Amino acid sequence: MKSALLTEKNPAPDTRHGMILYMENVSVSFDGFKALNDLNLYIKKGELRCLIGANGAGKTTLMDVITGKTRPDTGTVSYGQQINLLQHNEEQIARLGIGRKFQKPTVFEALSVKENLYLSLKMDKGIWTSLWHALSAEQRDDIDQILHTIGLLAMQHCQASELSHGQKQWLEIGMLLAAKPQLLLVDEPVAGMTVSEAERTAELLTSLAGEHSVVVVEHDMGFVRSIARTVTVLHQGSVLAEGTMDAIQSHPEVKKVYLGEEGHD
Amino acid sequence: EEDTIKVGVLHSLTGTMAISETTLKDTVLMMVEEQNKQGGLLGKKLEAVVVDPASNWPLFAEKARELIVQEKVDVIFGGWTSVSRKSVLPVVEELNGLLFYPVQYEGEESSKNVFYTGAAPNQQAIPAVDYLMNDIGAERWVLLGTDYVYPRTTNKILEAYLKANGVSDEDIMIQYTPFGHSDWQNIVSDVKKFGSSGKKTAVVSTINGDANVPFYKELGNQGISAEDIPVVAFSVGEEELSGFDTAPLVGHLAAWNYFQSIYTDANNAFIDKWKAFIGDENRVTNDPMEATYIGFTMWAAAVEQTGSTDVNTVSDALIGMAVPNLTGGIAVMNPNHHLSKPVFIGEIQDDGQVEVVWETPGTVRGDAWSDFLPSSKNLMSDWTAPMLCGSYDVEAGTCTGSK
Amino acid sequence: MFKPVLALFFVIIHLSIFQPAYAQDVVFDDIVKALPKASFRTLPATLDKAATLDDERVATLFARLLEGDVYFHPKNQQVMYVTKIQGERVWIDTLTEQNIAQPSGVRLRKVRVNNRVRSHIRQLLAQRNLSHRDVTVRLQASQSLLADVDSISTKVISSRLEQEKNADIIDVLTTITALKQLQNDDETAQLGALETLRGSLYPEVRVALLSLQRNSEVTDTVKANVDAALAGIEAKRKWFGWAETAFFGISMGSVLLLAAIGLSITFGVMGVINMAHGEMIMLGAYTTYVIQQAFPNLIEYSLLMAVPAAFLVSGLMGVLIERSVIQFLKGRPLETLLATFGISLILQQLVRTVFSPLNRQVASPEWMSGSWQINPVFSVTFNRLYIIIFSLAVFFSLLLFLKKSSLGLHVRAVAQNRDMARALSVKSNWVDAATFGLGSGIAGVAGVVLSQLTNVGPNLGQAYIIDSFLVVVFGGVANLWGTLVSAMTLGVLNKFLEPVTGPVLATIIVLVGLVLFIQKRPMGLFPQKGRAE
Amino acid sequence: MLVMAVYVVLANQLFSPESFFYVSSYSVNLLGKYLCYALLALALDLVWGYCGILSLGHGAFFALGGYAMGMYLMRQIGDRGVYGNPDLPDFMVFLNWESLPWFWVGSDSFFWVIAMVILAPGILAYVFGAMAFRSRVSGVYLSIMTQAMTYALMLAFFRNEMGFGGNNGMTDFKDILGFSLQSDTTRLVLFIITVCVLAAAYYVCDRIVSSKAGKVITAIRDAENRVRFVGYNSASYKVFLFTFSAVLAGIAGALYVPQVGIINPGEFSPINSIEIVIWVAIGGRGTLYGAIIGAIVVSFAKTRLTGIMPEAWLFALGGLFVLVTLLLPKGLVGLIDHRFPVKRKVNKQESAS
Amino acid sequence: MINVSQLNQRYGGSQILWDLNMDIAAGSRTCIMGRNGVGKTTLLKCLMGMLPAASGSITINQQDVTRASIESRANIGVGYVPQGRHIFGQLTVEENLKVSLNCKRQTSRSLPEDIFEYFPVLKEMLQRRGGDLSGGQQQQLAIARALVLNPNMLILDEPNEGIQPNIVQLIRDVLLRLNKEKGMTIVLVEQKLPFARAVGEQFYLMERGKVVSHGAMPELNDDLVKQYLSV
Ligand SMILES: Nc1ncnc2c1ncn2[C@@H]1O[C@H](COP(=O)(O)OP(=O)(O)OP(=O)(O)O)[C@@H](O)[C@H]1O
Ligand SMILES: Nc1ncnc2c1ncn2[C@@H]1O[C@H](COP(=O)(O)OP(=O)(O)OP(=O)(O)O)[C@@H](O)[C@H]1O
Ligand SMILES: CC(C)C[C@H](N)C(=O)O
Ligand SMILES: [Mg+2]
Ligand SMILES: [Mg+2]
Repeated sequence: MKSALLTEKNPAPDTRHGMILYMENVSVSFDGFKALNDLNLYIKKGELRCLIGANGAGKTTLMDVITGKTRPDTGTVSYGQQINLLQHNEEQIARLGIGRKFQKPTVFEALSVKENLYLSLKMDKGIWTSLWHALSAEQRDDIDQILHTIGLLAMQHCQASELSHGQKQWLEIGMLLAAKPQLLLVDEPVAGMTVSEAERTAELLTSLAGEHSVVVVEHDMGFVRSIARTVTVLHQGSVLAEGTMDAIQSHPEVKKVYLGEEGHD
Repeated sequence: EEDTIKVGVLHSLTGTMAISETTLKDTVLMMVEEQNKQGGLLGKKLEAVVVDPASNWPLFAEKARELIVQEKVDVIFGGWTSVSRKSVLPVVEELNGLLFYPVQYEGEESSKNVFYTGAAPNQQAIPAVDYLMNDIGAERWVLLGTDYVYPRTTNKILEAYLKANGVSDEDIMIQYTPFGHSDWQNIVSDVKKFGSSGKKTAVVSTINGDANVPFYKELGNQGISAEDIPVVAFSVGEEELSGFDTAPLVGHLAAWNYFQSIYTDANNAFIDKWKAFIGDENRVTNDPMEATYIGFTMWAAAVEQTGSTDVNTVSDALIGMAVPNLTGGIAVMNPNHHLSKPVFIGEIQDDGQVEVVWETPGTVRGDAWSDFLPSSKNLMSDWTAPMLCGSYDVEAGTCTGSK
Repeated sequence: MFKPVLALFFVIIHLSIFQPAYAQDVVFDDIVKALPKASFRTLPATLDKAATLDDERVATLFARLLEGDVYFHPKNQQVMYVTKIQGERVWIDTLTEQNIAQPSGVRLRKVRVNNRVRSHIRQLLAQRNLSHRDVTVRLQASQSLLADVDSISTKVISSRLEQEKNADIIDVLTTITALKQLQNDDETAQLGALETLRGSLYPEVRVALLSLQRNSEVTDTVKANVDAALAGIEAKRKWFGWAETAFFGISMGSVLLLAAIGLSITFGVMGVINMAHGEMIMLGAYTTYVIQQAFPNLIEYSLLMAVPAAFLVSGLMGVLIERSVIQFLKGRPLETLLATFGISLILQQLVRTVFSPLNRQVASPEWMSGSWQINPVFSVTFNRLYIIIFSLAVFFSLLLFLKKSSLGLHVRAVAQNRDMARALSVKSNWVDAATFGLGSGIAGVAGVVLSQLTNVGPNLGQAYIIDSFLVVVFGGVANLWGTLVSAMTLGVLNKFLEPVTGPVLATIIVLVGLVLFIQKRPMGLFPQKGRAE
Repeated sequence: MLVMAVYVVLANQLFSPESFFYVSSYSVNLLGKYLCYALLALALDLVWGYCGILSLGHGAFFALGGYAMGMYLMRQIGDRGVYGNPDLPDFMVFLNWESLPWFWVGSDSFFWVIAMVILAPGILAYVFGAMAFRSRVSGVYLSIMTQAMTYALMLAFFRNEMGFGGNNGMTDFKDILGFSLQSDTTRLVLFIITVCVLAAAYYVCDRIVSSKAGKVITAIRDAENRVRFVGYNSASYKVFLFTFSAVLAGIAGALYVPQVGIINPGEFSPINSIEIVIWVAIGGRGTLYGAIIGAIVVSFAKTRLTGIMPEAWLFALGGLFVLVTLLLPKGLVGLIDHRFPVKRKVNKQESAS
Repeated sequence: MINVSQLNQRYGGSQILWDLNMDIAAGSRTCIMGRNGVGKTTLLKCLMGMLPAASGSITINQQDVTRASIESRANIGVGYVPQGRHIFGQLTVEENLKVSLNCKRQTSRSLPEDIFEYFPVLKEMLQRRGGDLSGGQQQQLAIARALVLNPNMLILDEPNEGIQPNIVQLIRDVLLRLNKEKGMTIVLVEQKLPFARAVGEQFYLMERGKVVSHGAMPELNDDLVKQYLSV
């Protein structure tokens, strides 16, 4: 109780070996169906990694495992070298600095755009602090900055339920920014965005990399190409291929199960 | 408005107790109408003020207050459950109101402002056990009750009484159930086993209200007839029976101070009046109705006699007041605010009526404080001068509690 | 139980009407003359005398006394039977057994009998009926003799035994003989009797053995044998005790199931927090009452008629409620709680106004009464048995209906996403009305059954609403199988706890257990699985 | 606004008895009772309206607070009970209890009672909430479990062995802190205390819901999972809110008992708890003053209707419930907002539970 | 086939669609485009009757359906694939598909075989709960579900959102086939130009709730794209 009500000290991940996330031999099955199958994945600190793979390959499930939503049947997941994520629940993992944008945009519908960001700010999340908390000037600036970035400045007092699908996508990205996580998991950020909006997102994500580590799941190959350095292809719950975009695009198996014609262009 | 005498009626018309209490409301209305036909009281018409406390105990207190303070009624007829009475009690004592309570109850109470016209335990439970013991020859006893004060107290008294009469512990089985208990399979089966020991077994039931129907149905279905194991009930009267399929009940017993089947002119007239008033040939009368009748008649007589509706005056006049029972004989209001009444034991018939099979030779004086409970055996109540005390400790010679 | 006896006496009445008077008439006359003056205490002796007469009219008299049909004229003391034959009231003179005119101008007085007299008469009848030609009457007679073996002589029994073919009766009679033998002081006789009685489940046997066990005069061998016999009996009794409790549990479970099953549709599937569910049950019960009032001669069939009628009444009421209120609350499930609570108040008061606040009397048909005596310590009451069967039947037909008809699929689709379902051409209005009607209708059917178990009054619904919600939620909302399992679990648990803790604590323990259990399974016994979104 | 109205009532109390403005002590008493209900409704609205926890067992906390106060009042009777036993309450005497059971120890101290009023419902709510919210029981499952809880408590308190007076509960209180409960002044003071407590509670609740924690709570109502992924321990927020609300309910119960003069297990009955929900829904869920208005309006309607139309008032009340749901989806405050569009945050997505 | 004239729509206080006009011929393939939040989904919902029109009129197949119910539009033969898919999460794939059977439009009791031909994955997943499917699988299910209704017009709201490239191609092919083989009218909301170009014959561009430009697909030049589709 104490830890929940009062401030919780969150340890930083140990990234001395350059890796921020280790997933080893992870398997997840649902009613006998293997969504993840003995998967191994390592994410470097500051890296921008694209994750592609057929629908149902297990990308979202993988994010579920990292963020504590789904417990794997076997395998280990560790954040930095020392933090075993499997021992933490969703909120603890979030506090450890892993942020996530969901495939289906989920925002707090009854709150205003601004309040959505306010709640997401990186700060002590204990109830005691929350009861007495008032925004500092610095935080105010932060929020304004983010509102500007996501193009919702004009709508900041609107209730989030009034946003269109694409606007919710943006808002969710904004919430991610507000949380200043070390590791960002972004599930299909540009779904439902126009080409140029996608471009802006690409810029945003690239600018985040370096300081943060980013894992992006996307089916829009144009988008992936524009941001990707390393691409990992998932297939039937395990890694099928990993490498640069070009290497992947000419990978015959990947072409067959995923890219289709796109591989040819 | 000023020249009516107001009679408050405080019976639940909705909620769980409406089943029982609505009838009493109608009884009071009938009595009021009757009285008005005869010219009212002291030259004024009576006016009934009906409110609905909705089977909600705090609401009883609120409504009692409303009746006395807002409506300025001169007397209240009301209550069924003891808890409703307990809720109203402080209010009538504070505001010096007058309450007639018409239902049998567990005793252990006597208030200056309340007149108890229902039976005390010694006017129902004890005679019933006497009958079972002496006439039926019961040797083993099952005391079944709903888990609350009335059954608990009654059973405590009975247990003490039975033991005093040489019944051993192992021959007494006590079981309590929640209100509205509807699944009696286990208990009835246990009773059956308890009763198959070769000794004559009887059940004394203080099961309350709605739980009775499923209980008797289960008895019938498990094949326990009144001849094997008779059940005597204190809360099952004609009105309750009118909602039963009486086939499985025939021969089981009820103990009351009144039965509709008792053939007297007064009772016949009362029954006719009631049926006409309510407009239903099939409606029945029951003990609490008689208690209401007696209470009302006594009050009217006291008002008439003293020429006043003042609570103190009327209360004083009520003590010693004698009114003919509907079943013959005379009911007398004792100084302890309880009545002297005859006690009848009857067997239930298949038409829902109860045939008297035994009755006390004379009237029994209602005892506010049971002689069989250690806490109250020294207590007595007397609201006449010089004692003027609801609980007088005879041994210590002091008046405890309410004065 | 004494139905066959009665039937036979009707035959006798008719036969005897034209029969010439017997020579002993004087004696029977005396007995009849004594009746008006008899008290509860003197009556048994008078009847004992009557029993010794070889007069057919005695049997009639006994039967009539049992029924409480014997009256006398207060003035001239004429004793007569007042009874109904084919719905008509008739007056029959006791001596001549001829119909007579209704005595005018007086209120007849009753020859009162009480329980004691009645059981005395039954005992007397049993002795007479031991050689009755109807097997059931004979069996019953012999069984009632068990309770009082002293009232009959060994000779009569053994002569009866020689002629008897029926195995059950033989069993009872040998038991009686053995019980009589036990009373002998002769060791061999006792041992022989014990041999016969070993394993017998008649409570009378157990009582006899127990008293023998306490008897200090018997020999050690006998004592050892008694102990062994008793141990065997106790073991059997225990076993049947468990069986009985299990039956009680299942039967309670099936009542819960029946009460909850309608709710598992309106609440579980449709998501309407239907506080008026109890009142739908109540309407069903009142429908039974109305049917019985409308067809007083068809009580035996009343339930069969009431089931469809109650389904219609409650179902239509459900449709009405859905159309007039609930349909406007789409997407506001919590508001349905408020509205349906209002409706439930209105319905309760409506019933109070229409039918009065008193309980209504609903009769049980003959076939629902009594019990199926499997052995002397284990019997199964018919009403419970039928209810178990019926509730399972309702459950499975509903399951089948929802599976086979498109309604089942449509309801679930509408419940999950109304607009999308409509975009797929589902008539959501119709589906809502039909489903709510179906759920309510089934509640009505439950009401028919409950009318056989409990009060039919304005509060009937209130008594079941909480249990119903508990059952549905415990099982896992929207899962019919869950409702079944949860109802049965709660029933059985309750019944096994009850003997140990008493009913009040049992209920409390079950409730607390439920609260704790939900911590382990936050979505009930059978949760809806899948990705939470 | 409400506080204003109450002040008027108080001032009027000081008017001459025959004056038009005079408010009888009967009405003051009644109003005091309504305000206790209002406080209870406020407590429920906090968890239901703002956090989506539909508690069908808030009556239990109310009753526990009431019982704690009842125990104290019972002890205050001292030897003025019918049996004149200075230590034991009457119901214990006549059930042959030898001495006070352990849980009655300290009940004669007013401060202990204040502590119990807070602790009894608080601890129950904390234990219940901590278990349920940590194992993520939510929605109807939670609602029905709260109902089971109050139902079980009702059965338990009905039992005479529990030592709380069984079905009859506790009545016939004489005085509180030495002041006679029968006197009008004591009543008035109790009323004033109720007003103050309600005002204070309103203020605190308002602070909570408009704080950042309030936003988190609203977010939990609409998307609890998402809240977790942002890093909030939603369970502890819920436990906090639930416990706080239970304590408020307990205080309401404690204020209620001396004003109505009886506490018995009927207060635990599930129907009572449902009624609280009704008040809040009628008034307007998710607005604090709505809950208060709802409680007062419904209770007032009940008082009047049971007097005016004793046989038909259920039709009226039931009809009111139906009509309000159909015509005023936001409850009575919807009506007010409609008439006087005050600047107020609209909560559109209220259907989530 | 679809005629929209002077359509206005508002959510509470804020107006979303302004005097919108649109004409879609039977058997044509139309693509509606525009930035986030311009009102594309709102327009489609109005067409389907899920949102009431404030004023203006909608005619489908010469029937005025402005005030008609959702299901009556389905019965006319409008299939709808909503944005966000709206799969019945607790129903199995098979049940999802079967919802529209036994209704006025589709009285058959069994599923048409061709949907499995278009989307073979579904066949393998018939018994899985709709909510458990991955995004792309759900999208295929949503299209197939609309097809079971046997519509003569298909309205799709961003069907490619979150779909793997080869399935996007599959969907493109399916749509073209449906149009060609069955003469099905296709109305598509799409953000991605290549796909829009491949499927659409004509386009509508929306901005702030109004149609700002429309014409045949080849007329959609870079200027228009820049003006109305980029940020
Ligand atoms: N709770 C669950 N129960 C059963 N099956 C599940 C569950 N969650 C996921 N699956 C299955 O696991 C597989 C992987 O799903 P996942 O959502 O991770 O795919 P994905 O790679 O994110 O696909 P997409 O690109 O379409 O979003 C899918 O086949 C899906 O049906
Ligand atoms: N429920 C609502 N209440 C109020 N405003 C809403 C609501 N839903 C959508 N809006 C507003 O209506 C406008 C149009 O929304 P719509 O969903 O039609 O956009 P869209 O063109 O489909 O965008 P996208 O490409 O992001 O899906 C948006 O600005 C949005 O803010
Ligand atoms: C036995 C009951 C019908 C009445 C009784 N006075 C009670 O305590 O509630
Ligand atoms: Mg995915
Ligand atoms: Mg859209």
